Parts: sequence; C-alpha cells; structure tokens
Amino acid sequence: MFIGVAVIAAVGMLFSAKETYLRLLNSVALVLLTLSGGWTIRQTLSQGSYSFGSGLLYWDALSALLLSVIIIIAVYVILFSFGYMEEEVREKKLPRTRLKWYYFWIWTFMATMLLVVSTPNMGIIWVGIEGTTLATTLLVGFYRNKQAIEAAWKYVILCVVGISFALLGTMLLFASVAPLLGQTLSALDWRMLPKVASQLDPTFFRLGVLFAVVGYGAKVGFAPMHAWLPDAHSQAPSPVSALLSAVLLNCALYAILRWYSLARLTTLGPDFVGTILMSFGFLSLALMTGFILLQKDIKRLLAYSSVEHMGILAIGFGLGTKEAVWGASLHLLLHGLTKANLFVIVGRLVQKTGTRQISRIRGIFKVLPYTGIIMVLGLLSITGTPPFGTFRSEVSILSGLFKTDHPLLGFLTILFLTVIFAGFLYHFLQMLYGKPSSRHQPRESASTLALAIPLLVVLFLGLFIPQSLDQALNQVVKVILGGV
Amino acid sequence: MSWWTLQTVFVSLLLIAEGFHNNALEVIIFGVLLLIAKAGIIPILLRRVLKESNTEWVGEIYLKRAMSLIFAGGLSLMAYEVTQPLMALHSGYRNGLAVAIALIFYGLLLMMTRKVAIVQVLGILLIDNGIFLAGFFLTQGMPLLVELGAAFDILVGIVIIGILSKQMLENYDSLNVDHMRSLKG
Amino acid sequence: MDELFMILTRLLMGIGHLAVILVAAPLLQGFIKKSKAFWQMRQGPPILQPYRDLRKLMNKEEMISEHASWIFLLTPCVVLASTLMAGLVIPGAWGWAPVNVWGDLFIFGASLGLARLFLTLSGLEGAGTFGGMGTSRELFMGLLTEPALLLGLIVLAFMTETTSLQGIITGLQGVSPLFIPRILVLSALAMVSIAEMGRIPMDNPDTHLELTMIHEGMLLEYSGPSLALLNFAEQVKQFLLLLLLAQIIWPSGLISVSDGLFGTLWALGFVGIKVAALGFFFATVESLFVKRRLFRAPHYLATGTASAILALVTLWIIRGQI
Amino acid sequence: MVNKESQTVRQFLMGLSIALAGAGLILSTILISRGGEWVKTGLRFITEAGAGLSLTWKLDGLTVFFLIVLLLGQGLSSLYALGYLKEYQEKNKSLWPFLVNWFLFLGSMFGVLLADDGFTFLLTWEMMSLFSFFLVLYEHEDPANRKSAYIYFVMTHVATVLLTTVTLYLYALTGSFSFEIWAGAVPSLSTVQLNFIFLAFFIGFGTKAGFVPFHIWLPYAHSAAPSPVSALMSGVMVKVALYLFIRLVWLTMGPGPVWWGWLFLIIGALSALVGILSASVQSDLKKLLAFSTIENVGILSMALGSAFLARTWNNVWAMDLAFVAFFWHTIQHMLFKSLLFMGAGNIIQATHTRNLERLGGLLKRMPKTGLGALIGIIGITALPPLGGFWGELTLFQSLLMNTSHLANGWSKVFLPLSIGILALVGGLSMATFVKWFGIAFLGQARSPVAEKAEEAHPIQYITPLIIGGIAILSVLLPTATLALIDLPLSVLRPGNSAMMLSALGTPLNLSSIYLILLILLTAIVFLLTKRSFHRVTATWNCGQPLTSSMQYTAGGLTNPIRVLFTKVLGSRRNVKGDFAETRYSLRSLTYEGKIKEVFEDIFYRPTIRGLLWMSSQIRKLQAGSIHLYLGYLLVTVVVVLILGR
Repeated sequence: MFIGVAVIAAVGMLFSAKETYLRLLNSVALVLLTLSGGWTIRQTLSQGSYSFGSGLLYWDALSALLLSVIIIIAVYVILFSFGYMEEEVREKKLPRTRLKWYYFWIWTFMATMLLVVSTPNMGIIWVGIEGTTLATTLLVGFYRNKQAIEAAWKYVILCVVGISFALLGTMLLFASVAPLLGQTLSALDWRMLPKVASQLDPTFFRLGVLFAVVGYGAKVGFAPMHAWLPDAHSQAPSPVSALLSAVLLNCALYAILRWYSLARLTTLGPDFVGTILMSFGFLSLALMTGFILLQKDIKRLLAYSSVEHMGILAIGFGLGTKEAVWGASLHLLLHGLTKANLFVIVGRLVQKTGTRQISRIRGIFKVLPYTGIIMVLGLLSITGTPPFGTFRSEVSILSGLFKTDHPLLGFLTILFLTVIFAGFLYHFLQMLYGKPSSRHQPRESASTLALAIPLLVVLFLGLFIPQSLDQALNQVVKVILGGV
Repeated sequence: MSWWTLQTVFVSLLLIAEGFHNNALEVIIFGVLLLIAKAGIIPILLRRVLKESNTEWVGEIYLKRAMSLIFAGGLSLMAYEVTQPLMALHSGYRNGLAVAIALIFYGLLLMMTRKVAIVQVLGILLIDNGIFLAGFFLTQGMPLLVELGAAFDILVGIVIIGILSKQMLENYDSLNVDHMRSLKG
Repeated sequence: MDELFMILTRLLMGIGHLAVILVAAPLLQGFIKKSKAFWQMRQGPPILQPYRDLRKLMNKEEMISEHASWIFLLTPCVVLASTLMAGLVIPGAWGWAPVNVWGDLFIFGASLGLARLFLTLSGLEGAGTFGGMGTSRELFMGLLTEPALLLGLIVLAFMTETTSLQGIITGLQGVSPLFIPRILVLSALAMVSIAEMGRIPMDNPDTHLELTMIHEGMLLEYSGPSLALLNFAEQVKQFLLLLLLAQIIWPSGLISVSDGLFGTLWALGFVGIKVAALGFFFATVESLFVKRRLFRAPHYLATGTASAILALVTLWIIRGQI
Repeated sequence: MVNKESQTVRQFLMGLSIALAGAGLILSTILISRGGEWVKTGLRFITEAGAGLSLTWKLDGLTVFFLIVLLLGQGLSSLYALGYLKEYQEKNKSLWPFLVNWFLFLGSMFGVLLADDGFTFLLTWEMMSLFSFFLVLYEHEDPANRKSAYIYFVMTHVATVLLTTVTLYLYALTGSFSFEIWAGAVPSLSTVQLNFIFLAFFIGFGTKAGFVPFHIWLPYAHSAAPSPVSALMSGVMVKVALYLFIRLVWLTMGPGPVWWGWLFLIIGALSALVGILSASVQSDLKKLLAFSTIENVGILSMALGSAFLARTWNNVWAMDLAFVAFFWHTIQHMLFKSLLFMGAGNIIQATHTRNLERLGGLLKRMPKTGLGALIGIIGITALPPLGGFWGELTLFQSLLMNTSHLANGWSKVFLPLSIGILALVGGLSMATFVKWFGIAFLGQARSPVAEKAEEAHPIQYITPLIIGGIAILSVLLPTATLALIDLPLSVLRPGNSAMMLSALGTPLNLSSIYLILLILLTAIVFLLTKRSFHRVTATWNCGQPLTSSMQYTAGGLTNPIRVLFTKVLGSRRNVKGDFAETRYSLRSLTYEGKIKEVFEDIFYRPTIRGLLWMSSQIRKLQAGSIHLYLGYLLVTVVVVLILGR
C-alpha cells in the first residue's frame, strides 16, 4: 500500500514545481507513508509476520527492520531536502523546474526500495534492486556537470553489470527449485524455499549463490567492487547521498541476507556463505583504512566510511552467531541513522562554505557553532566511541569474532577501526578548529540542533536499549539464522 | 552492432520456438515483446545517439586483439569448468549454459577493453542476452512476472543510459569514456 | 612515669650527642688545616682558629644582595639544622645514635640532600654568575655522589642484615676488618666523602678562583652571621662524614653502664683519635693530588659507584650466594 | 568587560563540584569509620542497560582509597579552577565546553574506579579518555595544543585496542564480563595465554600511565591542558591507570611468573630515569612537570614490581612494604604534582609565557605562590621532612628485604642496583626542581613580562597552600595516613594488616618527629644567631654592573647533565660565534641546544610513515578508470567462482 503511496506521490510531483505545492504534497505523502508503514511494522512485530494482497506482499521481522530504517530516514531526509533544494535553487545551481524531477526520482527510488523490502520473492527482489539503480542514476547525475555525469555513468554501468550476475544466480536458484516446487512464481518465495532447502541440488545452488552474492555485493559496495560508491555518493545532492548511504546499501545487503539465510539451510552448510561475507567484509574494512586516512573530499570520506560499515555488517552477519547477528542488526539501524545525519549536516556545511575540500574548510566552531557540535557528535558516533550505540553494536559483533575463536581477526578488526578513527579525528579536528577561511561568514540559529535528532537517538540507544527493540532484534536474528 | 541485433533476434526467436514447443502462450508473447523491444527500439535509439556523436570508433581499445582473444579463451574455459558439475542438466543444455555464461564474460570483457560509451552499452546488452540464453537453457524461462520485470528493467536501463550519454555528449562532446577520470582516490 | 623518664634521658642523650658534634666539628677543621700546613712545610694557623673565625663572623655586619629574598636568609639555619638531623642517625662515641630505627641510613643522605637543596637555591638568589655556576656544579656533583653513597651503605646493610646505621656499626664489629667487600665499600665511601666535603680533587675549599670553586661559589654572596652558620654547617658535615668512616673502619660498640665513667671517657677519646687520624689522612690525600676538571668528576665518582657495586658482588660471591 | 552570566555559571558549577567532592569525602570517611566486611568483599550496585546487558559497579577498600584520592584532587583542582577560569571569562571565551567536560571527565573516572565488569570498564575508560581529550583541547586557538590533543587521543586509542582485545578475549573464554568470573577462569588458562593477556594489559594501562616507551603523549597533553586539568590528569588520571593494574592484574590474574614483577621493576626504573632526565633539560614550565610525572609513575611502577616479586617469592613483609610505599607515594605525588601545576598555572597567567628562560625573580612579585611552590619542590624531590621521602624510604626497604630474602642468584645484585638508579633519579630530580624553582622565582627577571608579573587571584595561591598544609598534615599524623592505606592493603593481602602496619610504622611514625625536630632546630639556630642588622647592597660582580643576562640560564644550569647524558638524550648543541678581526674578540655568540625525542624517532615516526605510505598505495586502486573497475568486478567473479567450488 505504501508502495502505492510512493508511486502516486512520484507521479504527483511532476505536475508542478511550485515550492508550496511540492512541500504540501511531500508532507502528505510522508504522513501517509509513516502511518501505513508504521502500522505494517506494528502488525509484523506483533504477529511475527504479516502478509498483504494474497501473499503477494509479505513482511517478517527482517523486512520490518529495513522498512523502519527506510521510513525513518526517508522522513528525515526529505524534510531536510525542502530547505536544501530551495537553497540550491536560490544559488542558481539548479533551475526550479528541475525540482519536480528531483522529487519524482526520489519517490520512484522510495517505491523501488519499498518493493524490495515488501516482496517475499527472490525474483521480484532482483527486479526491485535493479529498479533502485535505475531510479537513482539520474539523481546521482542531477547537477549535470562533468563530474556528476561521470559518477552516474560509472554507477549505472558497474551496478547493472554486477546485478546481472545476481539475475543469473537467481535463475540458477530457480533451476534448482523448479523440479521441487514447479515452474511457478511461488517457487522463488522464501516462505516455500526453507521447506525444500535441504533437497536443493547443491551444484546449482552453490553456483547460484556465488553469483548472487557477488552480484548484490557489487551493489552493496564490497571492496573491491566499491569503486562506483564514493563517486556516486559524493556527486549526488547531499540528501540523495544520505539516502544512498543509509538506506540503499542496506537494501542490497538485505537481498544478500535473504540468500544467506536460505543458504544456511541447504546442504552447503551454514558457514559457506558466511565465510564469503566475512572475507568481503574484512577486505572492505582493511582497504578503507587507506582511503579514509588520506582523504581530501569530505563527502568521499563519508562514502568510504559507508563501505567500511558495510564491511562491519558483513562480518557481523557472516559470523552467524546469535550475538554477532544481533549486533549487526542493531548496527544496521544505527549506522543508517548516523550516516544519514552526517550526510545531511555535511551537505549543509558544503552548501554554506561552498567547498568539499577538507583543506578549505576551517574553523567551523567559529562560523557555525551548532553545526560544529553536531559534527562532533557524528564523528564520535560513526567511529563507535562510547557512549554511542555504535560502540555497543560493534562490541557485540567483535565479541562474536572472538567467540568463534578468530582472536587475531578480532584484533586486526579493532586495529583497523582505530586507524579509521584516527583518520576521521584528524580530518574533523582540521575542519572544526583553526581560522575560518571561507569569505562569507554565515551565522546560524540554535534551531540547527534539531537536525541532530537521529544522533541523539543513537546516543540514547548507547545508554539504554528498550525491551521492544531488543525483542524486535531477536526476531530478526531468528529470521536470519533460521529458528535458532 | 548489427551483429548484436542479429543475435538478439536469434535469441528471442529461440524463446518463441520454445514457446510453441510446449505451447505456453505467455512465453510466446514475451518472446515477441522481447523481439520488438531489443531488435526494434533499442538499436534505433542507439543509432540516434551515435549519429549525434561524431565519434569514429575504430581501434579505441585497451587490449590488443590477440590478448583479448586469449582472455576470451580463458574465460570460456572458465565457463565450461564452472558448468560441468551441473549433472542435473543433460549435456547439450549444459554446454549451452556454458556458452551463455561465456557470452556474459565476453560482454564484460568487451566493456573492459573498449573506450566508447556505446560499446559499453552493447556489452551490457550482450550480457543480457547471455543471461536470457542461460535462463532458456536452465529452465525454459523464468516466471513471467520476473521475466517481464527483468526485461522492463533492461529497457528502462537502456533508455536512462541513452539519456546519460546525451548529457555526456553535451558536456564532453564525445562518447569516449576515457575522458572521465577526474574522480580518483 | 618511667617511660617519660626514658624519653627525657633519650632527649638528654640526644642533645649530648649533638653537643659533641657541634664542639668537635671546628676543631677537626682546624686540625686538618694544620696537617695540610705540615705537608706544605708551613706553620699554619692555630688549631683553634676556626672557632675564632666563627666568632668574628658572628659579630660582623651582614650584607644582602638586593635581588635576594627570604629564602636567602632562611637557608643558613635550615642547612645547619638539616646537617644536624643527619648527625642524629650516626652513632657517636658510645656507639649509640639518637635515631635508630630500620631504614635510617637513608635519612642520613636525605638530610644532607635537604641542605644541598637550600644551598643551591640560595646560590641562585644573588642573580650573579658565580652563584649560578656554583649551584649548577653542586647539583651535578650531588647527583653523581648519591648513588655511590647509598649503594655503599646498602652493602654494609647487607653485611650486617640491618638498615639502621647504629645496628650496622655494632654489627660490623663481628666482621673482619680485612673482609674484601668491607674494604671496597670503604674506598667507595671515602671517595664519596671527599666529594661531599668539597675537597681536592673535586673542589678546592681554600680558593675563590671562579673556575675551580663549587661550594664557595654558592656562598659567595653570604657574609657575617649567615656565612658563619654555613661554614659551621660545612664543618659539621665534614665531621659527620669522617665520623661515619671512622666508625666503619673501626667500629666502637655500644657502651653499657658497667663500663663506668672511665670507659665512657675512653670511648670519647678513642673516637677522637680515630677521626683525627682520618682527618690527617685526607689532608695528606689533598696535598698529594691536584684539582680535576669538572667533567672528570663523573669518571672519579663512577669509580666510587663501581667499587660499591663490586663490593656487593664480591659479598654475595664470598657468601656463595651467586 | 566581564560577562556576568558566565561568571555566575562558573562560580555555581565549580562550587557544585567542590561541594560534591566535600560530600563524597565526608561520606567515605563515615563509611570507613563504620568499617565492616564491605572493605574486603565490596558493595555491589547494578544498572540495567537493556538487552540483557547490565553495568555492574563495586565499592571495596581499594576503590575507596582511590576514590578518596580522586575526590581530594577534584575538590582542590575545582577550587583552583574557580579562580583560574576567571581569565578565560575575561577573555569572553565560552566556559561551557570546559565545565561540561570537566564534570563528565570526573564522572567517567568515578566510573572506571567503580567498574566491576569488562564492558563497564571499557565504556567508562573510553569516556575518560574522550572527555579529558576535550579538556586538553579547550585552548584550541593554539595549533600546537590541537596537535597535542590529537596525539594524546590517538595514543590512548591504540592502547585501548589491546584492552578491548583482551576484554573480549576473556569474555569469549568465560562467557561473561564480570571480573570475578575472569579471576575464577584464570587458573585454567595456559601460561602463553596468561602472558599475552598480561602484556596487553601492561601496554594498555602503561600507555595511559605514561610508562616509557609509551609516554610520548604525556608531556604534550599535560602541558597543553589548562592548569587545573593538568593537575587532575597528572595527579589522578595516571593513578587510575595504576589502579587498574592492581584491580585487573594483581587481583584478577593472580600471581604470575616472576618476569611480570621484573617487567614492572625494569620499565619503572627506565621510566623514572628517562622521565627525570628529559625533565632536567626541559625549559618549558609545564612540560618539565609532565616529564617528572613520568618519573614518579616509574617509581610507583617499581613499587608494584617489588610487590609482585615479593608475592612470587612469598615474602609478605616486603610485599606489604612495597604496597605501603605505593599508596603513600600515590597520595603524596597527587598532592605535590597538583600543587606544582597550580603554581605553574599562576605563573603562566601572570606572565603569559611557559618558557623558563623568560622568567625570574618572581618570588618578590608573587610571594605566596612562591611559598606554595617551595613546599611543592621539597615534596616532589623526595626530601625529608615531607612525604615524598618517607614513601621512597619504604620502597628502598622493601627492595632490600626482597634482596636479602632471596637465597641466591643475580637478582641479589640487580635489586640493589635499582636502588642505586633511584638514588641517581633523586639527584636528578633535585637538579630539575632547583632549576624549575630557582630560575622562575629567584634572581632577576629575565624579561619585561616577568618584571610586570603580579600575584594571582587569592583562591589561586590559597589552594596550593591548602595542599601544602594537607601534605604536612599527612606527615604530622602518619598514623592517620597509614590507617587510610590499610583500606586497600586489607583487600590486597590475605589476613589482617593492621598489626603489621603499626609494627612497620616506626620510620613513618618518625616522620612527624623529624619534621618537628627540624623546625625546632631551625628556630633555635635562627634565634641564637642574633642577626642584629644587615645592609641591602648590589650583588658583587667584580665591579661590573650586573645585568639580568649575567645569571645562569635554565639551559646552562643543567648543561652538565645534558653533556653527561648526551647519548641518552641525543642532545645536540650548535654554537654560532660571530668573531671580530681576531677570534679572541667576540661580537656575538648564539647557542642552541636541541634534545631529540629519542623514542619518537625510534618507534613512532617510522610507524606513521609506513602507515601513510601503505594508504597512499591503497588509494592508487581508485584510479578513476571505469575499465579498471570493471576489471575488478570480473576478477572478483572469477576468484569467487574458483574459491567457491
């Protein structure tokens, strides 16, 4: 139903580019989205699962988690992008008429993502992921300058190619299932699949799952297939970057998780995919240290850190112990919130200082004190410093590493995290203090602090995790690990 | 280019034939749609873009022909190697699958070696064909919904890439991907 | 009641102990000067000259640098006082020290350290070059002597299984005077006390030549009573060091009431002889050697430290514990 | 103009901090006087953090002791800050960052002291680093301070890597974070595991405590922070690190192999020596103090080492003595170091320079600060009658007892040698602090700023004097101090230690007698010498007029040391003379002495260089060519297909 909302909204956007009209329509759409989505989530969590439209749409705890992430961040980001895009228009970066296209693509994007998390079908999920790529391509290239187009081009080419492998994988899965469940759509439905998982032809399934993980992995941005990610995330308008980093990556990961949880039940054994995930995650983590230490562009910095966090998530899920998966699920939520907030605040910063070069941004505390405060919070949260929630999630992922006795891996992971922390701290200290170099010195009001809400949530979750959330996460763990 | 069109025609005809073979209507319809879309619309669109771009595209390659042939050979070996264990398939289909996967690899290789944007699009389409071929050999066609979605996605994708390449022309006035190296590190 | 009595006697004895030290110190100084004169074929000043000098200085008017602060005035008293505190732990003629608990051998060095601290500080008071020079060199000397002194005493402590000087002295009676570690320790302590007394080859007590002086440099700004006190303190320190050495070479045991008055007097005289002999010895050494450059000091004192360590090693070897 | 609002805020919040400290002290004294089993067994509190995780806290004798140290430090430095912050406020610098982080920093230190399980420990520990980092960063206008803060935070984080590793490792082994359960599981571990865990703890805490060679951050951070913060960091925070040694190594890991003790002893001696050597050639008012902190931490670590050795050679007396020395010195160093940092703070606010070469003659202009500082240097150089000495005496004694208790072996040589090293350290520290005090307070002003200096705000010189008073009290009433020390001791050793303390108290009890006698004698001497009349004249200078440039400089005063230890300090001098026609008549001479940061050059710079080189290599992956990226994709597919078969 909220998919419908999104689609309608998307179409609706095209009619007029008046500020008031867009604001109104967006707000309405957001309210509807929140209501229907929230209701669905509640249903799902209370009943364990919830289906709609004769089982064509189906949610369990995992989908609910993703759904909530999507909705929360979407509301936050879209509300922010009102002011942001208006500012862009005022600064003649964009013609006003393009605004409607902006919102059109945003909402199409939303629709595809909602489709991804609402369908119980491996095939449809592929369609949805591919859809997200297409929907965001033009958003990435929205400024239509050389760099933007370059980024968009790399983005679409790499992702489409990558994804097509996932399709191949899906076909192989279908081939292995068809003899058991018949040539019907429901053969790819993961309400059915677990029942026959143990009888799947391992040769087909193995090949399929390999293709699928690589394919979706390219979309998640596992190193070394991450190359498109920093370009796309740094060239897109900041709200879009926020959506890409905080939501889209998670959706792609969600697709992998579905395969993963299926693979755990097959004759391949629980650790087959887990190992692949962990190695991808570890590689991403290790490589990102370099990119983050020597980084000149602040938005690229954030993009690379997204890759890093995807790596952490991959490790967490790949470990497959209860604790680690719990932590990873929590981390998925927290990273989404943090990264969205950071991209939003950095977007604002870039807008005010007019540069993305870290070396040119100085003395934020003098010029934009409140932005400075939020950036400090963001820095601490993204680097997993206590008392922020990310610390807790990372600790439980790491302890998973230790419990499955990889103490050396665990040590290295902590070491990499620390190096990354050092890099972040260095860049942020450079930007926060010193002499403000920018010519114009915009003052700002305390209302800016309202932007920090997600971070405050993360902070709160670091200090105390409410019962309900814990239960929800435990359900997620059950879904992924298959009735552990 | 035209070679590719031919290939597409062939693939979709294969589908239709298959459809008649186990008289499944949707497969036929789908095959026809595919024929129209790929053999009709896309080539035209690409040609349009090409006309606007006055890029002559001979020899804008990274690898020497010989090298790329060697690579291709290696990749097709790989494809066979990968598909051999699939015992459930009878051998003809298995080899067909191998061909299909090899086709996908060729597409990737093509995209890697050529500099002109359009060729990369061709590469994508090549991969696409490969996948459909594979789908044909594996399971006589996926569920319709998925097939449709996939085809639709590809179509939209091509359209969007077309738009992009127009914009690329506006900015770089050439379709040479090699100009786009500003985003590093 | 009787413990009050005990405390009183202890106090009285302590005062007596200090009194002996106070009286004897200048005498020793005079004797040493005399014996140096003997080696230099001079007649030299009369033995009682130091007393006269002190009295003369006490009645002189005092001059104070304009840059000096209250520390400058406080120093002489503190230096003398802390030197006397050092005296409290050294067993005197009757082999008894007012302060004798375990660990008091550290108190000796530390009290001298306190004196040094104030002396060096007031060396900087004058804001002149010489004071600073004296301070800088004195600090340098200090940090070189301390390890040797401490290690030497520690070896003795190991020899006698106690860390109270009185215990050590009484314990040493049981150790043969030719016991090798004991001799090594003696040499170490002798070297140290030469440096501490500010005598050749480390320092020259008789000259005010700015290139050579260390101790005198710090005193340069002092005059009148303060100077008297500082000189007096120096003499006391010298006496204490010689006393300590003397006791180590030929310890005089605890006397008991049974010895009677004669015994006590004899002990006193005996100590006097020992210290005088040592004084003569050092006078001889001083006349035989020449002053060394400052940066030769490390080698010299390193030798002292080395022999202390050697003493330690040999001690364990002889005891067959290594 | 003075910002009224921030003034009231300052006064209110700092007052609050003081009040809290006072309340805490009273509360703990009540608790102690009530006595009871909790001293040994400990009181437990639990706070739920949701999701089946609960933070557990524990209060026992050991904790209480350090809590008292912390509260004392908090109260005093808050009192001092009350005056110190005035200047920022007059400069219209916002006080909020300072005040907020101040409270959070103190709070997290409480947390670390009370933590009873690994997770709580990690949480509070990281927070402690974080907020102290912000405090160091408070004077961020100066880039040097930013650099210092950065070095500090990164170093502590690298150390925390090891701590996190160990915590999680133990968690994985025992399935619980609680220290008790760890302690229970330790016996089942192999020696290799134990040694690894120990080493990780050692480096982790040692970095925070400032052991050589992990000390390089300390001089930066402690000198960059505002003086009250320096006082707190040097006085209390390093002690917290040492506390964790006792809590996690001594109590949780139990007796280990002998080399643990030796490691503590040797690293301690090294730290003491290196720290004081670097301090002696410093001419930066606060860096010097920071280096001396390293020295004192070294001494404390030697005490720990002696205790460890005593435990492995089960020599109870030496162990008790070592611990008495440890706790005694902990208190004394906290007092004196905060006192000295406060003195330094006053000087800095009065002259706005940290360079000794530009100071001089301050005793006349800031007499009360000077008095406090004098007490401070007597205490910190471990001279009688003040507390520093008696602590070292006990340490010497315990080392001696360890030696004579041994049947045989080379240890009987090495242990006394460590005493020799301590003696050398004592001499060096005297040189260092004579320089610190003498150059700053005595003689002539070396620069106009020093001439114009004025006495600080009353609170700022009263606080140091209060500290001095407390220090003297702790010596005057040694029994009270020993009673305080008895608290942790009763946790650390089986059996009752009260009897032992009274027996061993003798030299410590002597401390009061010594003090009184010394003062008495001084007074007598003073009275006996009738200083009838004295005249104030110019200093004798061979008849030349005396200029301030004629006095010894800070560099010159300790130059002999610099020359003697050239190898260790890696000191280089370069003298440029500008001669007239003959080389006997000199126009001008410039002297420049440099000290290499040996350890930075050996360890740290190469590591960092290597890291950056590696990352520059990694960045080459992102070359910008889409063909390359497609290549990565293809390679990944192929590799995964091959490996996945």
